[in-house]
Amino acid sequence: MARLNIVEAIDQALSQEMQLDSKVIILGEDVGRDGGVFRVTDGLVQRFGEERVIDTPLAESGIVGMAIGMAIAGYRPVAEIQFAGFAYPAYDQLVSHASRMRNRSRGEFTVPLVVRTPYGGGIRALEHHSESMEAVFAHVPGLKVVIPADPYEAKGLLAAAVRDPDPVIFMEPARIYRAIKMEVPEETYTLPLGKARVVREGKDVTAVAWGAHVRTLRDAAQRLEAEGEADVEIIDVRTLSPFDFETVVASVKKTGRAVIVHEAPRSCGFGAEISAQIMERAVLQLRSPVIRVAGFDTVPPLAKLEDYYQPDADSVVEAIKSTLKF
Amino acid sequence: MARLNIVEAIDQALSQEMQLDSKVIILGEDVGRDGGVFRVTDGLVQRFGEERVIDTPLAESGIVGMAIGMAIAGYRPVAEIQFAGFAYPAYDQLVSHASRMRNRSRGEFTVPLVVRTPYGGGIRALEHHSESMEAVFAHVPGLKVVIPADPYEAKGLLAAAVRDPDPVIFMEPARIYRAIKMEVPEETYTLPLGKARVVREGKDVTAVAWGAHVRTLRDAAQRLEAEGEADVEIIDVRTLSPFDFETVVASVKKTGRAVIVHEAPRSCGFGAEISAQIMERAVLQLRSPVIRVAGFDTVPPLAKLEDYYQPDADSVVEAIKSTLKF
Amino acid sequence: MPIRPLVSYSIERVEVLSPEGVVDDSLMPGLAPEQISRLYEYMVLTRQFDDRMFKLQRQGRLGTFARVAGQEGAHVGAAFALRPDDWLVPAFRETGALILRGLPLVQLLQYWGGDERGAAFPQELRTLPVAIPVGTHMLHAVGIAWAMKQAGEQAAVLTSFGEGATSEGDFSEAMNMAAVFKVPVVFFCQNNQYAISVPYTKQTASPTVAQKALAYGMFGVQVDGNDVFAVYRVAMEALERARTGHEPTLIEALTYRVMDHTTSDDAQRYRSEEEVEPWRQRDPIERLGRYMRTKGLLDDVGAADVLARADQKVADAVAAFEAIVPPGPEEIFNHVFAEMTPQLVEQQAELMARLARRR
Amino acid sequence: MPIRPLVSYSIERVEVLSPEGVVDDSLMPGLAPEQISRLYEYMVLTRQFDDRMFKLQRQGRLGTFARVAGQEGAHVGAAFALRPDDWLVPAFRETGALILRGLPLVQLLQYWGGDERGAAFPQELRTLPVAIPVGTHMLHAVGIAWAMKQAGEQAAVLTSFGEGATSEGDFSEAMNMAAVFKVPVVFFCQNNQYAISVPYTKQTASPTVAQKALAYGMFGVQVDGNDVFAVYRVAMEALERARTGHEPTLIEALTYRVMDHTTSDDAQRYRSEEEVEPWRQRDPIERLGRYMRTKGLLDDVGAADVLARADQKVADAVAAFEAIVPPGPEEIFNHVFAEMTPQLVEQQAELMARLARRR
Ligand SMILES: Cc1ncc(C[n+]2csc(CCOP(=O)(O)OP(=O)(O)O)c2C)c(N)n1
Ligand SMILES: Cc1ncc(C[n+]2csc(CCOP(=O)(O)OP(=O)(O)O)c2C)c(N)n1
Ligand SMILES: [Mg+2]
Ligand SMILES: [Mg+2]
Repeated sequence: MARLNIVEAIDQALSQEMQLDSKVIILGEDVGRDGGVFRVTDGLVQRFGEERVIDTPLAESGIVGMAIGMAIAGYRPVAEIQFAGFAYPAYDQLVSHASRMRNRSRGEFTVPLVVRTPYGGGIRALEHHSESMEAVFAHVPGLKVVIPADPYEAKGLLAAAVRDPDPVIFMEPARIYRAIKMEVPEETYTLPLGKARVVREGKDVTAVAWGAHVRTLRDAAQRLEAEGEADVEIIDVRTLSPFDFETVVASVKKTGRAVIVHEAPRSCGFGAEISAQIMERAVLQLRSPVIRVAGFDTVPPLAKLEDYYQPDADSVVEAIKSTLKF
Repeated sequence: MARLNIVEAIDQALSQEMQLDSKVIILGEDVGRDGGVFRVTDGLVQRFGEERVIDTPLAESGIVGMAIGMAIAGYRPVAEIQFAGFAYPAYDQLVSHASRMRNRSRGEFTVPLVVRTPYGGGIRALEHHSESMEAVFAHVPGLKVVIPADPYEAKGLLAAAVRDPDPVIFMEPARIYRAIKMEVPEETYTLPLGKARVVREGKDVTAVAWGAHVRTLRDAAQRLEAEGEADVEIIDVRTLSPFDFETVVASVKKTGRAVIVHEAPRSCGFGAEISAQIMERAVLQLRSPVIRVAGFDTVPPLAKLEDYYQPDADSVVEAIKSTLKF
Repeated sequence: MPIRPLVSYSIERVEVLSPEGVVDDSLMPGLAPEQISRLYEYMVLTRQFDDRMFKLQRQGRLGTFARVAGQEGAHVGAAFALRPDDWLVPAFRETGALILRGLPLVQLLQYWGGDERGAAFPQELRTLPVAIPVGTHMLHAVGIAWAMKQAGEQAAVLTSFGEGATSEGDFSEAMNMAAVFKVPVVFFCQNNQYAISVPYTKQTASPTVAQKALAYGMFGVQVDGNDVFAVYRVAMEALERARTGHEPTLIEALTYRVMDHTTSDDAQRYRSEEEVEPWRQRDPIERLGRYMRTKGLLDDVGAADVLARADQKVADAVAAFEAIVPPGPEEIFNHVFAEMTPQLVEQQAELMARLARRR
Repeated sequence: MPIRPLVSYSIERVEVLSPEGVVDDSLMPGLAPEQISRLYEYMVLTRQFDDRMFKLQRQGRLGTFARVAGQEGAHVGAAFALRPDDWLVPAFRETGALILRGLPLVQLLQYWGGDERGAAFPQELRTLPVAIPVGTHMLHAVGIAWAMKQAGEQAAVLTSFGEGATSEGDFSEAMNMAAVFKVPVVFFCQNNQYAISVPYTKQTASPTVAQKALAYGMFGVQVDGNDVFAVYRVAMEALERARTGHEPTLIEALTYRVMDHTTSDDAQRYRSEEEVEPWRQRDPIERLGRYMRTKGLLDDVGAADVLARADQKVADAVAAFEAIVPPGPEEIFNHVFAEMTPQLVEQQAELMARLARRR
């Protein structure tokens, strides 16, 4: 076991999956010699050659559309979109084709495709580099949406995504790409898609997040524990679609309280879906209303104002306290 | 006053707005000589000429992108996307530019653009012609999303959209384009964006919908009234973004029950947002959990199976009864 | 030094069979008489099927569909150049090509009748289902071609589309990627001069579709789309260049949509009968028939026989179509993913229970 | 009849000023000595500003940005041909053009420093803010050009972008629409031969960017992008054709990105110093300087003076930049819509209250 960050864990997962299955190939802008702008594909072109690690022209719809064809013809493409903010041109290919080729053809043609993309703010980036639009993928029938929260998850979930027979949007929290290092097994392993993870057990309140904000929850939980204010159960959603409502609902039934955290705009974000599910499945067990701590219904601000936009441990602590005082 | 259907009401609104403001122009595929595939722009090119009613090449991103430029330069383009299922190629222009030019430039440049598009199923159409993806627009900061439910609303809301200083996605329920005829004032009028409408007052349960499913609610309400089962308050959302939570919440506080109906896939649909808002603002007044009657998390089926997919009065009646029995 | 030419191009047009039915022997592709008869039979079958589909649609037994009558020379000619291990990635106006690929007529009826099982084109036919969103599917062809090259297969992909599709950004991205990656794909444009109501001149200011290839460093050529021999020849050559040299090609088959856009359209709203009429005279089936008659490959009896056999096939398909048991509602959920998610399981159970209650 | 040419094209390349500083008089655009000096001054100012921005970035006082050093001949030359009532619709590597349009240096610093107020380009400059999503903004230029034509203005739009942008579908849609609608727009491509790490040959198989115009029935031309006179000449002619004849043009200014892609990039990962070095020799500012010296428009003293004045302007801008009071958090909500929605009012109040509690 080595201590890896998320970038390294994904790089390793890709390398191992390519090693295991010659049908796995990588394509995207700057994924080759450059190793990707975040270095996630570092070393892969050297190891597997330009035939399997393909620098593409600058065309996101083209990348995904071509990858759909590769997948139909038996390959397992892992397409990189350089930032989630540049995935919109590929939205049509994802919604109109990747997600429905199986259904359209009643299983004759399938699209085992992974689209990897860094997402989220907190990296002091230019406009369009801080997008967090997981909800617009999670709403699409036929797409899976997976978001790891740490290097161990990143490796295991990506391996599972690559082996999955259906299209998976794999969103990588750019903000913590290098911020968390942890022991990651050298050998390959998969983590099941569609299963949330209880990161920390607690009895007072259920806190739900994904990606970078699982860490925000940890910070908040530690603080609340230290202050003796609350024992927080943390759930890392891992897979937004299919969403593991069972794990979340079971927790909420136990704690009677829930706080959902995401940095996407509040309105119609994935937090709404979780809240609605709790409403439908556990409202009688609630001791206070489910609260969303979310990004504002604004464009993510540029660097100077960015910190005000992101949910942080402070706002989560406040929200949790308010549910306890309700 | 004449009795108009939705198609005629929109045609009239467009004609009047063009008459009032020479900066209003129309562009899209087949909007000219053909009058649009649904005849919504019938007669406009004859009246206003090819300079103001523009048949474009087949390119949705191009239509919206070009319209953004027109709007920046002082025009008020009303772009038609032939079916909502073909709006995805334009999603990038809408999200990356239309919705944020004002914010980006701190108000120096603005995009008073309307994108009209028929949406929804029930018309026995080909694949991609039954899409109901309002939620993926409602999640985007800086876009307004408006959906009329009858001819009167269609005319008044469209006029308001055309005069609005910001981009509006105006989604027209294709299923009821010609199904409802009603008296529509000849003179121009606007209905406020951002305001829901109480279509029918009732004391037992709040039923919320938009577009074609306001009619579904009426049918259900009538049946429940006839059966003496329930007095249903119906709310027609009209504007999904900005969402008029006040009207909905006030109603739920009164009735203690809510059923939300939409035909978009259930997961992460706009119903989730409404449910979450009720959770946040009125949970204490609830007598039973908020229920969503929605499309399945599947691709809308083709004609043979389509009827099973759409929420109908039967399923709404069942849902309402279940909230009453809770 | 100052102003100097960097690159020069010209775009050619290929014609083999004149409207009167006379071929240019120097260009005539090598087709055995038996092959020519088969071509003719497929074109007639396509025409008769199209006609019958139209009637079924008018009777409410099929949904909206796009007629192909008058364009058989283009898409049947091109598909005739395909081998079984080539792929076809079609749009929605290639009925004849789908028939040639071996797709049962009944399945086409099923599809246009609103039953997804009709789009379950058997994998081994290497023919993707109809693509409704205009311009989007050519990228899939590029990806499939990439895969074939990577796998070392000596085969190619033909992807067909209308001239309207060339205005979509995805067309450009597909062309560019095909040329950059040198994949064995042939872009086959049926330029029928209309995209619903929008005529060619409003679609693009380019005098030809063929020259759009130049933007990508690709080879482009125009062919008379009502001349099945020219189309076949050009497609065959392009496919061969693709299979052996991994050279993509853009073919423009210039034809005309003599029919309404689809069964939902009324072309009289936007074009005159005078414009259409001359194109009716250029009917590709009649043109081929004329040639075959001069060559002794067809006579009145033979023509009637071809027609009768086509009609019989169509009648059989319609009978089979009418016997199909409609899909069950549980089907809605079964093909979203390889395995149903808990949500889908739940929703399926909910629907089935609701239906049971109503019964 | 058979195979006959339909259309023929050739693409030309324009050069006016040789690397040694000698002009072809027959092609030299009409520029008064004073104009040439201004051109030079703007190019030097751009260079010095770019350099200083780089240092500020390295000190953490600016965020990621794209350097333009070495490309001043291209985008400054083109922008010099614009009139005040023309529009500029830029990408992100046109610092010199923005300066020429009258944008205060301090505002550029503010923008790249992560403050939206920096992108509040005053309306009257008719210059849109930087467009980060590659290839998307040319459509806006087409729409603006349409509006100008419709309004009867005798003015044009110049939109600039890199060669990488030509691979995006939106580029193709913009080109096509511009040509179909005959709007006064000039597409100006700075082909610096790299899109981050992707070299030109992996971006497109087309030998030139200029010939991409042929796909749209548009006029295309290549120009030496390090030759400011040639660029100016070609841009001026294209703009004039646009203003008077509503004829769009695609200009390819062939240059080279001698710098890293942005301050986040390390070009050594993907290209060698040997490849870069010859291009450093083709520096557009030095080339212009050579010409000016032979014509007596510049000497050592003058050159030093230009440099000093540029540095002073840059220093003043930096000082002004450092004095800017950061935007307040309430600003996040103020520009989403003309009027704040109830949601935004609520969220703004929530944030301000939270900040007040923490204080
Ligand atoms: C992306 C998209 N936009 C719009 C439509 C609606 N539509 C269907 S066919 C068509 C015209 C297609 O023209 P062309 O590509 O020339 O093909 P043809 O119908 O002439 O065969 C349009 C606009 C669509 N199916 N997809
Ligand atoms: C749609 C989109 N995809 C990807 C990116 C990331 N990106 C920024 S600049 C760039 C390369 C641009 O190359 P080119 O158009 O040649 O312009 P240059 O940087 O060379 O000036 C890329 C891939 C982006 N900004 N937008
Ligand atoms: Mg056509
Ligand atoms: Mg470049």
